Amino acid sequence: MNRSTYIVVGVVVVLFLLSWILKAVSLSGEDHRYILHGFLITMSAFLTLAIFSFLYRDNPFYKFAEHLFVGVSAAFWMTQGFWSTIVGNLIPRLSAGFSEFFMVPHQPSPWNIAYWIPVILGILLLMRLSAKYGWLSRWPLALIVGTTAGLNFVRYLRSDFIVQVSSTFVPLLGREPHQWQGGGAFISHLDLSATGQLAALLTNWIIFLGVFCGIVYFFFSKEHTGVFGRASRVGIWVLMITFGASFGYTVMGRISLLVGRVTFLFRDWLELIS
Amino acid sequence: MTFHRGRTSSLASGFSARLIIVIVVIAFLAAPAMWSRADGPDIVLAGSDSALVSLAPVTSLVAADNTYDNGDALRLTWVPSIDDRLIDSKIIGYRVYRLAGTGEPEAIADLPPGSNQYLDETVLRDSVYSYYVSTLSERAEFPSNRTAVISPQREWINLDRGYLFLIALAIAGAVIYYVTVAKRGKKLFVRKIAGLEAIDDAVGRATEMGRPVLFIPGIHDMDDVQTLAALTILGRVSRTIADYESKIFMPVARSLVMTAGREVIKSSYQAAGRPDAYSDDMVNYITDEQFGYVAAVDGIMVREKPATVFLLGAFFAESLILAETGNSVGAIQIAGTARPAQLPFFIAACDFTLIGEELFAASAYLSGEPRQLGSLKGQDVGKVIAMVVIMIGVISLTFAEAWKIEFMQDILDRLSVVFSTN
Amino acid sequence: MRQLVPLTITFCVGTLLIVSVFIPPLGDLERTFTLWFDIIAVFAFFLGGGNLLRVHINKLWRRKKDWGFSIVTLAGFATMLAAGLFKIGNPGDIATAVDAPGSMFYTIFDSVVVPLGSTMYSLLAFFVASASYRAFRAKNREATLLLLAAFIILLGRTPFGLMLTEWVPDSFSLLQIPNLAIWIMNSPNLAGQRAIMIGIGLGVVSMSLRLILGIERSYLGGDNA
Amino acid sequence: MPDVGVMVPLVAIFGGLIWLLVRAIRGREVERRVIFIFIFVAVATPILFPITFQEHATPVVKDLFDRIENLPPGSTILMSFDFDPAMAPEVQPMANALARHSLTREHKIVFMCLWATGQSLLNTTLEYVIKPDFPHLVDGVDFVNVGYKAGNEGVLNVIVSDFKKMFPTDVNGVPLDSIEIFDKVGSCRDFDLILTVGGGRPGPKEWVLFVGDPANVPIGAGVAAVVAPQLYPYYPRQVIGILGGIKGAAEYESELAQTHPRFEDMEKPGLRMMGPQTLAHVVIMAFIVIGNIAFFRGRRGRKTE
Repeated sequence: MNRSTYIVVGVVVVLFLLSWILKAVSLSGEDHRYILHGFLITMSAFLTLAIFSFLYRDNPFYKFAEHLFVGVSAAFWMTQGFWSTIVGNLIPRLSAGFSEFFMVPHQPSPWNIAYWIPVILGILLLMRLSAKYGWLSRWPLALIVGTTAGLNFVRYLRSDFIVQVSSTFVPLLGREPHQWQGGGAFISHLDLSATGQLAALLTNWIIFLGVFCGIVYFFFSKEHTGVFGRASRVGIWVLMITFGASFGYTVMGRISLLVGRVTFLFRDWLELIS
Repeated sequence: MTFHRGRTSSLASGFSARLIIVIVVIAFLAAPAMWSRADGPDIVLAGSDSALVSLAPVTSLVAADNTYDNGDALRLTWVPSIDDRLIDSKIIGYRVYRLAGTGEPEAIADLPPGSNQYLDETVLRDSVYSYYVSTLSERAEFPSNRTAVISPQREWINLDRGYLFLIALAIAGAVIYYVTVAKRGKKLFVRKIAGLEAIDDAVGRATEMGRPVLFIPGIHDMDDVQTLAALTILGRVSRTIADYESKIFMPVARSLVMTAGREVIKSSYQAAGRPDAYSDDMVNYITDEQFGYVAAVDGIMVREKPATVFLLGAFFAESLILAETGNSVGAIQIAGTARPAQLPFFIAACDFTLIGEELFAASAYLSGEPRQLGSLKGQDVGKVIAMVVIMIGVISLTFAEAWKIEFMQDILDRLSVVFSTN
Repeated sequence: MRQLVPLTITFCVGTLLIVSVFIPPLGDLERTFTLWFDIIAVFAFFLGGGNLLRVHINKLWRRKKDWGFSIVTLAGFATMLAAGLFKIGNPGDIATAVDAPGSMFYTIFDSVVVPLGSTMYSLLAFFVASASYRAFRAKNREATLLLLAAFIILLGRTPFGLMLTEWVPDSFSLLQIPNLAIWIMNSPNLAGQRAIMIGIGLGVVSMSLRLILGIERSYLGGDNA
Repeated sequence: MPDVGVMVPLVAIFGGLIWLLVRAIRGREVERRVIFIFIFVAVATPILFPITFQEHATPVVKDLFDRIENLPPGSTILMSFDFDPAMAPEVQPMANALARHSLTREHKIVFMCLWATGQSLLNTTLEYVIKPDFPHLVDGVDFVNVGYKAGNEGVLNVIVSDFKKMFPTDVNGVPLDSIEIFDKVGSCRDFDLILTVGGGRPGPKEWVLFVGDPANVPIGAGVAAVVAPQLYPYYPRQVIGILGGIKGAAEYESELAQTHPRFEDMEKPGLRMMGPQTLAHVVIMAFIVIGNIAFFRGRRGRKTE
């Protein structure tokens, strides 16, 4: 750290204190814990600015915010895991005494003995710390890999394969209520509404051909040449339109996030707008 | 026709109406003979002068075992009361009563008008039950006949999922078939996947530049199959890194992934004959918090300036934050995820992107081992199945809709049954 | 032995869970194994948390670069852990939720984790801009399609989209940019998403099989270990 | 003074963009930090000094507007608030604009909610929009608030045939039978229009399936942007118009202010929130154009070297 860094840090600390005092004064009318709340709002604001400063480049303020974030949030999730899984799910099944201590309802059942298995496997996992018995930690990992593979096999087969295949059955020549109303009406109703015959048909054709060629693109065991290569080419085009469209569609949501943070700074902290 | 699963919806509106129903129920239970006098002062709504109207009870009430369960549900079906109409209906709903063995009737659910079935999931195997359903008006109940007694049965095999089983068997069979074919030594062709071809170069680049390789396995835990895919790729990548004597750094968002990641890298270093070069510091747990993890990884990227960044696994909103920061430090980035919503961002900001299925195929492809390549060929059989089914489905639906051809409609119906999920 | 036991465990558990889908009495296994997973994951917290402490204490002890910031991490970690485990400042007794409003745990979460998290999240607004500047260039046919689709959708979300195409008669309203944007989302976008998902479904099935059958064992150190 | 506050950043943004464009024509790339500054200014300026862009109503919004505009005065409209505080920033502006429009056309409104959380948001609209804007209107005569009833789709199933069965009184405990509006309203079928504002379940889709279709009542919907695409297939037969996301709200507010000059100065949160969005979108699109120009100029430069 050189001298200018010290000066910058000093100025920021002074600004922080100033903001705290001003905020507390401004809150003192309506809030009896104005000193604490003034501090909390000032801190939230400075942490927000610290993160934004990363856009310029890495700096001590960002490092501070980052390190604080990591420490606090790691403890946050560990505590949540302790209260919800250990106290909420494990203890009621294994121990009446502890259940009473933590004031959770005990759930006796002859099958509860099975819940010692994850406990034992959990302890085996901790064997990782031992040089000699470290290999034992592979057993719980093997159980987890088996669980994930087994559960996802059917889950994805259903939701990503069967459902998507069957929802691609589309009529290519129209259906009720898109009855044939003559050539003029067919061409001129090019709109989004359900009456737009040509648009509806176009949609169905694109869904059918797009899915078909998209699948062709993913083929591994066939060289993408000839007709097959052309279909795969169309598949890539469809994927590219998909990616471009989804990207563009997301922008609005992302801007809203920034609007939210800037509004916090201008309204809750600086009180520039109401 | 709505189907309700054990959910009680409050139908009686306001306290007074509810009170009336309670009184009516008591009156009904106590003395059925009181019916004719049921419009006595006790149960007439203040300010209302209409007399009690009689409503038809539900008919054809049948209780049956819910099929293909562990014997813990019974299914009731009935024909709604003939007074249950869309407009000007006097019916405010139906109430289901259950009698366990020879016990007292117990109200177990209130259903809205128009209901014609109910699934009771609060029964025990080997107990006997009977039911009746009351038609509710504002002020009275009109019970149906009781069902015959029934007890829930346990089934050992879910025949409803027969087609699911067949589809699973077809695809799994194809995979296993090609695995064995490949094992016997038949050469199988697999096309080039650009992102994977680039891995060796990317790792080599890191070695030349003397900078580390950063491996991000997504932010989900080991219960996400994408994380497993990332770890299998890590197995191949870290082997290359060990051979090239590059450095790898892997910050993770889950403790379990840290443990597994260390196991993978350690084994790869052992396999490469350099067990002493491995250190636990290669893999570090940061925090479970999505954006806390992102903040830390962004910091690592700008401070360590990795030459190569792998972003493989389950990614959410952070995909673009990580990829843009990685890009700003000039790293070669190879990304892959099976989350369609995040693929656009990887496509935009990374040098190579493994799209969906390619992520799962990557490890097999990299191994170059015949059995693994065989499984990729098996997957393609699944694709052929999908294409053929889509083709038949589209053609039959098109013909059935456009020219009302019965035979095509039959094909479509059959196909829809096979490709339905339950 | 060191590979055989884990491979056997994976095989048995994986097969059992696939079969349980078709056998109603085993229907509860999914929930049980998910819970087992959660419990093992909590044990892993000891390793993760221990590692976090080790790394930062080490950094502090050896006075490595940026060691000062490790104090911040350690202090934040210790404070939050104490606040959560002892439910400091929680209203009511031990049975109240750990994140009940008014508790120290909740206050820290609300004024540290929430603003930091949402600001980190909001950086995306900047990164979508820099990524679109760099990536949406008409380098070849594929990139041009990517660019066009994104541009039409972006234009459709501003008033200028309609302004530019208001002259299009209503019977061809699909060609007005806001409607065209919706149509792209509903048609080609849907087709692409579906093709990707069908591929993913097959990829997961095949990879699960490779793991269960022990063909894929690179996560155990490859085939030569 | 806000005019200067608006002008300076706007001139800075567009001047800067033109300068970057000129640089791009010479084949120079833009540094990413410059892009970041543009985005920040484009988002922050309209928050500090509200900038609104004239929105033109797309047909799907215009249809709903015209329906409310053209109903004979005194028509009865049912309006349901089916959302929670998280969704409110996006959909409450629509609810406010629709309520204002209906009341200024002298329609009678019956307010209700299918979400428990909708009740307090409904009160916000009554308290901060209707009371100040329409001080002469009387609760119970010109509009009625019947509040929330539990039961989700079950509620819809009942009110489609008998409204008073589900809602015997309004929130103040006044029996609906004694309220004039309900003299001619027995079921949902008797409303001239149903407006549903929401985005979750139950929401617009359930209104269409459980009420609009069986009772054949026209339905207009205001929905969060993420669910809007799912509603389009119902338009225009089952749903006569859709306001999708903040943009839909902004278009409606714009249309309302144009047709009814008394609303020119009203709060227009939809239009105001579109300010940062529009500017940011324009900036991003400008950078895409600049990027392409720089790319082609740069490539040509390399070729000639």
